[in-house]
Order: sequence, then structure tokens, then C-alpha cells
Amino acid sequence: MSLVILILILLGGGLLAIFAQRMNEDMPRWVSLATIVLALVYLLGVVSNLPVEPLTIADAGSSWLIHLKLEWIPRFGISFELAMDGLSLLLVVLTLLLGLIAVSSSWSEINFKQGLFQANLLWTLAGVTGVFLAMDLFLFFLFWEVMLIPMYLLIAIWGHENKAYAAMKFFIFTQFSGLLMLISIVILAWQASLANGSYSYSYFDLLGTTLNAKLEFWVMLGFFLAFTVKLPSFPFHTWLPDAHTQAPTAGSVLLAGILLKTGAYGLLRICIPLFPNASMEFAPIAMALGAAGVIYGAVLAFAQSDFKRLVAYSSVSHMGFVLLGLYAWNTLALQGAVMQMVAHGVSTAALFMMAGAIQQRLHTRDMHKMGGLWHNAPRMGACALFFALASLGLPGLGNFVAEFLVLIGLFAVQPWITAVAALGMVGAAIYALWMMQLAFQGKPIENREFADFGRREMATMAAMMVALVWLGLYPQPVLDIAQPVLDSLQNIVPSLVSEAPTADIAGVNL
Amino acid sequence: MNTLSLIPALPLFSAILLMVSAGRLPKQISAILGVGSVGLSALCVAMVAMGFMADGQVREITLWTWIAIEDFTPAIAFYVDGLTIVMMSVITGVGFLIHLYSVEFMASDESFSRYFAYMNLFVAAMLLLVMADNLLLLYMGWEGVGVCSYLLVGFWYRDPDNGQAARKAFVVTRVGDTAMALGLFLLFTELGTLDIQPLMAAANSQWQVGGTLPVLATALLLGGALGKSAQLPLHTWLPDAMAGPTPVSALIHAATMVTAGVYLIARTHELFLLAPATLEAVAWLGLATLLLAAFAALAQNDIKRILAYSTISQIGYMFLALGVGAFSAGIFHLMTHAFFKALLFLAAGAVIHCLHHEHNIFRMGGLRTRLPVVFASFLIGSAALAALPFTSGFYSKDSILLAAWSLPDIGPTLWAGGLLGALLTAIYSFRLVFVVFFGEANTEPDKQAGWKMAVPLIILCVLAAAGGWISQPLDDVFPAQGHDVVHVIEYIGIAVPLIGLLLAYLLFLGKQLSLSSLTESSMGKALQDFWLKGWRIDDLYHNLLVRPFTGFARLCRNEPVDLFYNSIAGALRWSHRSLSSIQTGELRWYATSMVFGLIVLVAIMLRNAS
Amino acid sequence: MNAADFYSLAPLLILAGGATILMLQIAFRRDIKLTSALTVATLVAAAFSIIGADDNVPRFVTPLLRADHLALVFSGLFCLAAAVTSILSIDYLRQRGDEPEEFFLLLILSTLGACVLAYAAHLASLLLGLELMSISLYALIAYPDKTKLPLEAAIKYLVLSGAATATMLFGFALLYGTTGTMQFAAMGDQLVDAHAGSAVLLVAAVMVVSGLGFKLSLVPFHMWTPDVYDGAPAPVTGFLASVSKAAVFVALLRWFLASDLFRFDILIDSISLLAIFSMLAGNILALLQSNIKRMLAYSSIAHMGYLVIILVVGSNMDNRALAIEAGMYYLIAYTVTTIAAFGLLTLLSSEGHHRENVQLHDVSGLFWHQPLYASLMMVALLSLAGIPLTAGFIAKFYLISAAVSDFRWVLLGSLVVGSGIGIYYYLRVIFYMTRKVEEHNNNPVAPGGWLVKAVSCALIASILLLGTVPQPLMEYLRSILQVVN
Amino acid sequence: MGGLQIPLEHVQVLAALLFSCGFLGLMLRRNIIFMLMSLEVMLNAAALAFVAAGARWGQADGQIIFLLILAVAAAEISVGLGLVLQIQRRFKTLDMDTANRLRG
Repeated sequence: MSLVILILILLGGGLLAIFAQRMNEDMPRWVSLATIVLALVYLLGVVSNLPVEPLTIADAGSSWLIHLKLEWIPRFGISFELAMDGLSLLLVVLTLLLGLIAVSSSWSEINFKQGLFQANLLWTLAGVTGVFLAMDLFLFFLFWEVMLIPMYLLIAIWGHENKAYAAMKFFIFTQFSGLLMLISIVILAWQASLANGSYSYSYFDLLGTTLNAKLEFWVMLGFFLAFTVKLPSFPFHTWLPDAHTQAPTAGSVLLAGILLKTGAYGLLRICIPLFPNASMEFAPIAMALGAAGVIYGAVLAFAQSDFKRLVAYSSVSHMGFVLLGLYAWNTLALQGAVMQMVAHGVSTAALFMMAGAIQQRLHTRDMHKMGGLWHNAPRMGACALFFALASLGLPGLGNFVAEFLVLIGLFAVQPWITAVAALGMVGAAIYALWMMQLAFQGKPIENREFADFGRREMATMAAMMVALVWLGLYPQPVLDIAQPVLDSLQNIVPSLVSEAPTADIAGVNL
Repeated sequence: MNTLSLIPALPLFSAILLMVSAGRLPKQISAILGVGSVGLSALCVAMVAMGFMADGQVREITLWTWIAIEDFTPAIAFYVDGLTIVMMSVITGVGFLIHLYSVEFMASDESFSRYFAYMNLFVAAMLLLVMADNLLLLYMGWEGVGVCSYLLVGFWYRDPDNGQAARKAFVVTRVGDTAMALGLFLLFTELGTLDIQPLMAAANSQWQVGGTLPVLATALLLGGALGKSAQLPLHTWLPDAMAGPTPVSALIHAATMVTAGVYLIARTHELFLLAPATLEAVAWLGLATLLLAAFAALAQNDIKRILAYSTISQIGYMFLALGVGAFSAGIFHLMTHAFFKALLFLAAGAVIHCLHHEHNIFRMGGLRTRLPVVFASFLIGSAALAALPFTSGFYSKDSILLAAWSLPDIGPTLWAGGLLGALLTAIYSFRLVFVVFFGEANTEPDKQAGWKMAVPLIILCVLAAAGGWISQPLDDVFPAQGHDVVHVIEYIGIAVPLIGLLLAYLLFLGKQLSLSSLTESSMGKALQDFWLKGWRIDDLYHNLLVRPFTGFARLCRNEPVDLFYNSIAGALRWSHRSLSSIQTGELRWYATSMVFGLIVLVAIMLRNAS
Repeated sequence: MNAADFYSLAPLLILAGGATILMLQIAFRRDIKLTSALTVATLVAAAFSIIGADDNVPRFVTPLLRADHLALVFSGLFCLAAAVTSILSIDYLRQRGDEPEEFFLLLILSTLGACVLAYAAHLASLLLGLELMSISLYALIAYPDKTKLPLEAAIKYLVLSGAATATMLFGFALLYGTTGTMQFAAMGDQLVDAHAGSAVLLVAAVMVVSGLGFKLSLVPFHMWTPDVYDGAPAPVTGFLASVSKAAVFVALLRWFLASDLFRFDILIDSISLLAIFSMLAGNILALLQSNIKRMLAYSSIAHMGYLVIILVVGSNMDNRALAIEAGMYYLIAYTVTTIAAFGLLTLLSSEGHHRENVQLHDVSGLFWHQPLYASLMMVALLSLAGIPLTAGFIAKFYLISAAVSDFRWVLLGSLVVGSGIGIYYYLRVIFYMTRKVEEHNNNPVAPGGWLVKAVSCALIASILLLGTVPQPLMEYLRSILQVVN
Repeated sequence: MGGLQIPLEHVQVLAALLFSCGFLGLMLRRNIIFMLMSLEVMLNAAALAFVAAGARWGQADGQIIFLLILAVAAAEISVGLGLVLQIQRRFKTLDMDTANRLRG
């Protein structure tokens, strides 16, 4: 029940925020802040007094902490099934924390319909939380789609100059791919029902369904597309720069911080375990896409002059690593991918908040109109520097651990792709430092009014810095939480790629 | 908290403190923090060193496990043996002197505390690099120093050129670092660990000499080394890196960071010994670099650029040493070079400082009498650099040349090349001395070097002069290699620098020989220009790599992938227009369309009716 | 005719009676309040009479009418829809037309026709129901205000649908010629002996299909749809779009089931052809419409395309139950949603001075000054787009399940493509509704009687309920289907 | 039963011809009155087919349907004529091609 309550808290908070505005303009902010904190506290409370012995569901590994299953639409064997294991816990906590960041970043930025804004923000959080917890594919799809609507409204109502286009593009890309996934889900469930006589959409019942190779491939493709569009992976990423650029700061923070992670989560939890054979067949292509994304994102990030757009493309590049890690499918790479989800969530959120702060002060995102900001705002400059270094993968910060793990894991299975992807590290250096140069270094513009970060902003930034350093120097707790999950997943799917790279290397004659 | 972990911790904490304070501290406090922390860690190093001298025990300490996934368990752990001791002493010792020097040099700079924050951070990272007991931690330090170099080169951020130089430094080295990272992946995948000592053991047990894997692995590591140590083909960043404050050049781009590559190879020499091919490549690259840089140095006019090129060329010597397997000789040269090159840079800094930021040596001159201390240190430094007998440089360089000579077949060639390099070194170093300190004065110094500058100079003078007698505790780190001393070779080795000195005198002071005939000739002009631009390698890279990249980026700027999606949207829009143009609103046409539909359907039916 | 028969026909009788009473009332005293009250009362009474009728079915009441749960459910649905329409249209009529009372009379008659269609088990009842419904609709379209556009719409609808009726009748005439009966069930038995695939049979069947396909506005018989929707008064359009379509589809379904036409593969194939064309053309035509009414018209073409998929799926005996279930659910969801959407347009146009506010810019910013109605529209649009939590999603899910169970990949593909296109134009309306206040000029104020508000809330609630707790309805549909088959 | 029997097919063909004539009229005539007349023709063609079929099976149903169709047609036309009056008033013409304000 606790998980339902968690989601209800967020939904209820949204309603409360709307009504809170009736009383007082600033009320909604406080409401949503309180709501998220409450949810966080509640979750941690629940987790802290869990039975030490994790419960086992079906034969899906024993890494589950909480499991709830209620009848919903027995006609189709659809049930309201939520479950949480280490991975979901990790991502839900990340979601809530970034929710706090988002609220903070919207604090002084949003003045129009404060209440509705906060409500949409909270509902997005609720939707994402649902995605991370839902264990019934129908329910999963429901959350998957529903979280888009408040996000759409965030962009469409509070977005910037070109919001109509961006919001529409975002919604159509995700919706259309979602439709494909829906059909895949239905086909899968139908096939399963033919096999074992009764309809069920439960993840645990569908695990291990055997389809004929051709069908399995197409069904897998449906899921893969839905998830890689959200991730986003190379050819399907074009919605992301527009959406990020046009969204209000909080929106960008949520998008980059958590919505993208739902795609990665879906691949890790659903797409690969449900269709091991098809995924194995597909892994090389997926990895190629990942590598392409890493390079392409880096190059285009360098090409941008719009601060937010640059950061958006850097996300494309970083999520490429996630795709690589997932399809390498060995413990190191998977840990790397999970780590990247968390670390990228934090670092990119920070950069978007930075962009938002600058736009709020200068009313432009064009970096050529900036320059020398360090002179006006050294604190902001220092923060920007820190997160730029984080996103170029400076050792000692979370992103490095993530990327290094992904690559070292990947190298064992695909040395050549690894070599290509590693070039992304150079690309990252180029665009991150270029951003620093354009925005913060160079000649400061004469007599420009530019306020440095205030207390609230500094506090938020400091929190994220600490988080990144912690992830970078002592990631073990995170790794330990994720480990059992990854083990059980690897029990379900032993390995995707045939491991024979050493011969591959040794074959090179010098 | 034991002394070992204090060594990097002290500068780190002071750096963090300085950053958090964000310039709110008064300059004195910042100075005390910055210099003091390094001084303290220098003391710690001294303690550790003495302890080590006493018992010769390798010091190891594990602070905490960094990452533990299956058998991938790098830790935050330090490993201190003779090699580390040498490196640590150089870093903290020279580092301390340079910090002290900086207090005066930077006194008038607005962001004084930021400077010291970066410097301390650098020292911490550098110590991490040399003390790391596993390659991942080493990589952390490796990248850390890179970032600090980026920050310090671009320290005066208002000038875009500085930013440009800083980025170039970082990106070019990053290319090497990426290769190195791949090397780490390979090593871990093959040998299952990154802890250096077990790694060496595993390599020795699992790989045979000259196998493909060791060669590949070492080649990748070498890539990293080339980048950091500014060797061919990744050397282009170092001359530009002179944009930073001079003490920075002294510390980072002469004494410590640029020699990290040498350290890396020395640290993993057992791997390299498994890959003779790589080792030979190291030797040849070193030789090529040292000659190329020496020629370039001849043609420079900017005092710092001359020193920069000479640094590249000296590191070339170190690589030569490593290549021929004379690891201890290489490390020895690393140390002495740290002394005299730091000295030279600081002296140059003093000159620049006193001549209100004049860099062009031909606008200096006659400073012999005006800046005696600086002149003295410059003289000693150049002597050591030119390896005149009994200076520190002499001993180190001499042992390198001997080692090279005693190598079978390729040895003599390498030796000859090295010798030519030595000649050139002597010429350009004394060209510098004669042009700057003799002849008639072109610019008047407006101030003198204060004690904070003078003291480090004097100390470094002593070290540069007498550093040759320091014996390093490296015997149980590297395989001993005795080579029979051939006296002829030694004599030649002594003579060549002197000839160089003589030539320099005749060319630049006595003017008995005139260059003009050479420089006036079109051929000479071209050559001079060619060397001045560092053999035009920058232009080559710019046309070969930079422009294609930026061109491609500009091409993709507006998301080519969208063309596809837009075309879909366009097609839909088109079909919408064409379809709704049928909706004419005319009743008769609507009726007609119904009839048409009906006819088609009936036709289908009739066709399929049996 | 015994009591049970009367019970099972209760809705029809009540409606007929109501119509008579209404006529008298109007003749005596014109009072829109009273008339509307009576109308709503009649309709609600008729709707609830199905409860009483429930345990007297299934039965044949004369060979003409087949009283079963299917008929009852949809009669109830139609009556409720009509009731909602009349409530929402009161204000609309108030400031149009001098003598609006007949509107309600016509509405009831049209509803009666729809209900008869739901009962129809014989050509005669089919014909009567269809024409009763349509003819009252022609009048309804032109009646409230006699300006150019409604007239044009009415005459177009009249002529074309007359032609369609004629086509259908001709088809039936041929069928009658070959089978010798006009009762669907009997016709089915005859067709079993008559060797399938005889040219006359197929042609006849396809003519009937095209005749009814016109009413469902399937491509290529769809041309009239946007013009009529656009020209007709908003409330009438709502009724036309929801009830008349649903009724015709029920009749078609009944005919297919009773005289088992699923056996003619070629017929099924041509139907799936119509479906594909409708899905694609409908959505593409709606893509850039700035007139919401026309947009909804085109989207209704697409939705009918989705709907007829179930006729195709039903051709496979194993999936027929699921298919019909899906179809019924879809019809119910679609009716509710459409009524809601056009209800909003009605409200918007209720203050307009003889001009209907149905352009995109008319709804711009609606979210901020009419939150309730805006959310009504938003829910309706999301439901049409098939976004989860709304009735439309479950309905679409049902359809997809049915199609998947029969491996109709092509139909599925065009359904996906169609819905993908659909998202754009539905969302565009929502985007306009959420535009900031300063970004739009005029803001039509919709009237807000408590009744209207209540109805809107009820509509929202029912759409959401159908979308979140569909189980009860599903169960009910299943249970009655056992009886229907 | 006695009397001469006209084969069903012949009547159906005739009906089909009538039906097509009606449809052609619908497609070709611009005047709304003529359109309504063509409609009449189509409906009656169907009716004729029914009558013939009824005769073929010796049932009365054919004629009954014929009556129904007549009634329906009458209703249609009456409404139609009502509209025609209005149209004449508003559009000042009966040419349907001019009444195409609704389009696109």
C-alpha cells in the first residue's frame, strides 16, 4: 500500500497547490516543496523499516523489497501492480530529489498561474514515480503516457518563444512511439494468453514468454523504439533539443533529470529481459546507435550557440553511454549505466538551472551575447565550471565513474565500439570548455547589471556539487543498492553479446 | 591521519578553503594558506623520505575502497617507493619555492586567492598522480593536473587568446588521455586488475616478451604519456601554454606535470620491457622531439617560448633515456631538469616582472648589471641546461647519452642525435643569455626582485649547480643496467656543449661570425620562419583536424536528422491540402464521388463473384 | 402483444408518447422552459425504462423488432445523449429563432428513430427508423436559425442521404429478390443455402453497406460530413455525430450478425479497405483544420474507420465475441466523448450573435476564464486522441486487442499511423485553450446555469470513469453478448 | 397464380436503369428541384424492385415496402420543398452550384 500512498501524496499535493493559490500567490511553491519533502520522508521511512529479507516474486529474482497487487481489469487480467527493488528505489529517490531542485529553480522564475505550474510539476513527478514502480505492463504504459500530459502543459504554457512547436514535437514523438509500445504490449500479452490460457499483463507472468523469432523481434522493436525515443538515442533525439530549449527551467530539469531516465529504465527492466533473444540479435545495432549518439551529441553540442541547446545535446551524448552500457549487459557496464542515470540527472539538472538563471538575468540564451560573466558573477562561474568539468567526465565526480564503468565493461565485449565511444570524452572536453569560454570567460561586457547567485541558488548548487563529489569518490552505496537487481536481471538474461573480443584484439597485427 | 595521507591532503584542503572563501580572505592569509600548505606537505615528504632512507621499506596505505564491483576493486590507496619519493620531493620542494616566488609575482593580481587555490589543487593532484597505487587513481590525478593546467593557463580569462591556449592544452592532452584510458580498459580486461604492482606481476606471468597485447597496451599508455609530456606528435600545446603566469609555467609546464608521462612509463616500465617495439618507438620519438624542439628553440624571440621549446626537447632526452632502458637516468634528468628549468623560468619571470611584461628578448639586453641576482641564476640555469661540465644537467644528460651509446645497433644513431641536440641546446641557451643580459640595454627595469623572488632563485641555483651529486633511491625500483664506460664517448660528451657555448659566443656576443648572411638569404628566412612557427605542425593540425571538425559541426548545426522528420510532416501537409481541395462543397460533385465509390465497390464484387 | 412485449418496448413507447404530449403542449402554449423540461423528462424516463424492460428480453416483438439487451443498452444511451443535448442547447436556442420549441419535438422524434434502429430486426423497421431519424435531422439542421449555412447543410444532407437510402433500399430489394425474406435472421438462413459469391448477392450486400456507410461517413462516402457538421447548429451536430452514427452502426452490426454476412470474405475485405481509407483520409483531412467543427467532422470519419475494424475482426468466429464487445464499448465511449466535445461548442456559441464560435482562436485562452468548460473540452479531446485515463483509451485498447487477436497487421498499422496524426490536431486545440490571456483577443463567455455545470461535470466524470474503472461495463457487455449470440 | 409472369431479372434490370437515371440526374442537374425529382426516381426504382421481388415470391411484403417507401419519399420531399422555399428566399436562386459556402 505504501507505494500507492507515495503516488497519492504527489497527486494530492498537486490539487492542494492549485487551491493554495487562491489564498496566496507564493503559497503553491511552499505546498509543492512540502509535498515533495513529505513524500521523500515517507519513502525513506517505509524503506528504513522494511523486513531485511527481500520478498520473492515468481522466479524474477529475489531482489524485491515491496510488492503490491490489486485486481483492476480482470477482463484482461490487468492488475494494479506496483513493486519496488533497489533500482526503482534509487530512481524514485532521484526523482524526488530532482523534484526539489526543480521547485527551487522555478521559485522566482514562474509568476503566471503559480498553482497550476506546481501542480503539473508534482503530477509529472507522480507519473514518473509510477513508471518506476509499475509492474503491470498496462499500468506501466498508463503512467508512461500520463506523465507526458503535465509535462506537455509545462512546456506549452510556461515555455519560451517557440513553445508551441517544441511541445507538439515532444508530445508527438513520445506518443507515437508509445502507441507502438502499446501494440507490442498487447501482442505480447495475447501471445502469452494463448500459451498459458489466461490473460495477464503482469511483468512477472510475461517474463519468459516465448514468441517465434520473427514476432519477438518486431515486438521488441516496438518497446525499443518507445524507450530509445525517450532516452533519447541518436536518430530519434531531435525532439529533445527543442523541448529542453523551450521548456521553463524546472521543466528542463525534470526532462533531463528524470524523464529521460524512464527510457533507460524501460530498456533495462522491460525490453531486454522480456526479449532476450531478439535483444541479443539487436545488441550490436543498439550499441552502434549508442556510440553514434555519443559522438553526434558531442559534435552538435559544440556547434550550438544557445546555452540550453548545448546542454541538451550534451545529454544526447551522455545518454548514448547509457545505451552502450545497457546493451553491453555485463555487471560493470550495467552499473555504469545506472550510475550514469543518477550522475547525469544531477549534473545536467544543474546546468539547466544555470541556463535558466542566466536567461532570467540576461533574457537571452545566446552565448555570444554573454562572455566574461565570471567577472560579474564569480560564484555562478565557479558552479558552471564545476558542472562543466563534471559533464566532461572529470575523475572524482560521478559522471566519470559512470562513463568509465560503462566503457570498461563495454571493452570486454566490443573493443572497437568502445574506442569510438571513448572519442566522446574528447568531444565532451571540447564543448564543455567552449561553453565556459563563451559564457564566462573572455572580455566582460561593460557596465552590465548581472546579479550573482543568491543564497537559495547557491544552496541548491552546493547540494548538487556535494552529491556529484560523493558519487565520484564513494559511489559504493549506490552500487550496492543496484547490485542485487542487476544480478537478478542477469539471471534472467545471462548475456547479450558473445564474449570473444580478446581474439579480436590479438588478431590485430602490428 | 598519518603523514602519508597528509601529503596530498594539506594542499587539497587549503585549495578547498581558498575556493570556498571565494576571495573574501585578505591576501596575507591566502598567501600563508597557499604557501604554508605546500611547505607543510614538503616537510611531511621530507619525514617520509628520511624514514625511507632509513629502512628502505615501501610505504603503502589504503584509505577506502573507491569502487568494488565483482573483481574490479580500485581503492583510494597510496604506494610510496623510491621513485615516488623522488617525484614527491621534486613536486613539493620545487613547488614550495615556486609558491613562495608567486606571492610576490602575483602580489598585484586581483584574484590572488583564486591563483593559490588552483596552484594548491594542482600540487594535490600531482601528488595523487605519483602516489597512486592503482592506475585508476593515477588517472584521476592525471586528469586533475590537466584541469589545473587548463585553469592556470587560462588564469587571465579576459583575454580570449589565453582561453584558447588553455583549451588547446586540455584538449590535446585529452586526446592522449583517451588513448591511455583505452590502455587501462585493455589491461583490466586482460589482466583483471588495475593495481600497479599486481598488474606488473600478472603481466610478467601471463604475457611473453614482444606479444601483441603488451605492445598494444603499452602503445596506448604511451599515447597518454606523449600527450602529457608534450612529445611528438602531441607537443603543440606546450608553447601556447606559456600564456599562463610565469610561475605556473615553471611549476606545471617545466618541473612537474609535463614530466608525468616520464613518470608513467617509469612506473609501468615492467610492461614496457615486455614490449621492446614500444620501447624503441619511445626512444625514436624522444630523439625526434628533442631535435625538432631544439631547432624550433633556436628561432624563437619570446623568452618564454624559448624555454618552452627547450623543455620539450629536454623531456625528449628523458624519453630517449626511457627508450634505451636507462630508467633511472631518465628520472635523474627529470629531477635535475626540474631544478634548472624551474630556475630558468623563475628567472625569466623575474625579468618579465621587472621589465613590465616584456617578452621579446631583442627588446631586452644589458641586464647583467641591472639585475645581478637574476643574471646569476640565469647563467647557472643555462649552464645546467646546456650540460656544461659539473652542473647537474651534465651528469644526467651524460648518463643518458652513455646509455644510448651502449645500446646495440641503433644505439650510436640515437647517441649521435642526442649529441647534436646537446650542441643545439648549448647554442640556444647561451643565445638567450647573451642577448638578454649582455649588449646595450633596450628597456630599463622599473623594479627589482624582492626577497620572496630572490630566495627561491638562490636555492634553485644551488640545486641546479649541485643537484648532480644527489643520489636517488631508485636502485630497487628499476633493473640495474651497467654499461662499460667508453672514455672517448665521455670526452665527446663533455666537449660538444662547450663547442656550442663557443659558437653561441661567436654568433651573438662577439659577432665574429654573422648570422645575417644566413638569415638574409631567402632560404634562411624561410627556414627561420619555419622553425619560429614550430615546424608548422600547428598549421598542419589546424587544416587536418580542427577545420574539418568545425566544418562538420557547422554543417550539422541545424540538426540534419530533422530533415527526415520534417519531410514526413511536409508530406502530410501536402496530402492534407490536396485532399481538402477535393472538398469543393459542390453537391453534384459529392454525389458523383458517391457514385464513383459505389461503382468501384460493385466492380470489386463482380470481379470476385464466381 | 402481451405485457412483456410492452415492457420490452418501453423506451419506444415512452418516446412516442412524449412526442405527442410535447406537440399538444406547444400547440397550447409556447414556453421553452416547460418544453425543455418535458423533453428532458421524457428522455430520462425513456432511458430509465430500460431497467424495467431488462428482465423481459430477449424476445421478438413482431418479426419487425428484436428486443434484446443490445437494443435496450443503446436506446438508453441514445435517450441520455439526447437529454444532455437538449439541456446544453437551451441557452443556444434562447437567442436564436423566435419559436425554438419545435426543436425539442424534432429531437425526440429523431431519438425515437435511433432507438427503432437499435431494435430493427427487419428491413421495414430498419427503413422506418432510419428515415424517422434522418428526416427529423434535416429539419433540425435548418430549423433553429434559417440563415444560409444551415440551409445549405440541410439540403446537402437531405439530397445525399436520400440517395444513400435509395442505394441501400435497392440493395435490399435485390437481397429480397434472391432470398425471399426481409427479416434479417431468416435472410441469413436463406443465404446459407444460396451459394455465397453469387454476383447479385455480393452486389446487393455491398450496396447496402455503401448506403449505411454513407451515414457512417466512411471514405469515399464521407464528403458531406464536414459541410453538414459545419453548417448545422452545434447541438444538432453533436447529436448527429454521436447518436445517428451509433444507431446506424448498431443496425449494421445487427444485420451482419443476424444474417451472418461475415461469410463473404470479399465483402469483409472491401470493408477493411473502406476502414483503412477512412482512418488515413479522415486524419489527414483533419490535420490543419482551424474550424473545430470541421476538424471534429473529419476526426469522426477516422473514428468510424477505427470502428468498422471490428466488423472485419468479427469475421473470425473465435474473435467475434471480443470484437463485438470492443465495438460496443467503443460506441459508448465515442458517443459520450462526442456529446461532450460538441456540448462545449454549443455553450461557446450560446452567446455569439448568430455566429458560431468554433474557430481555433475562439477557444484561445479558454482555460483561464472558463476552467470547467475548458477541462470538459480537454478531457473530450484527450479521449478522442486515446490518451490513458479517458474512455477513448480503453476503447482504443479494446480495438487493438481485437485486431491483434485476429492478426490484422495492416489495419493495426493504419490505426497507429492515423492516431499518430490525430494527436497533432487534438493537441493543437488544447494548446490554443491554454494560451496566455494576453495572447488572445476575444473571449466568448459561456453561460453557466447550475444544470449546465452539473451536466458538464457529469460528462467529465463519465469519461474519466469509463477510462479508469471500465471493468463493470465490460462485464455487463460480456454478459449481454452471451445472450445476443 | 395466373396471368403472364414477367421474369424478375427483367424488372430488376429496368429498376437498375431507373436507379442509374436518378443518380445521373443527381450528378448532372444543377437545379435543386430536378435533384429532388431524381431522388424520387431513385427511391421508386428501389420500390419497383421490391414489388417485382414480392411478385417473384408471391408475397404481399413487396407491396407493403413499396407503400412504406412512398411514405418515406413523400416525407423527404416535403421537408426538401420546405428547404427549397427557404433557399429561394436566401440565395435568390435554385442553382445548387452557387450554394457552396461550406467547403475545404
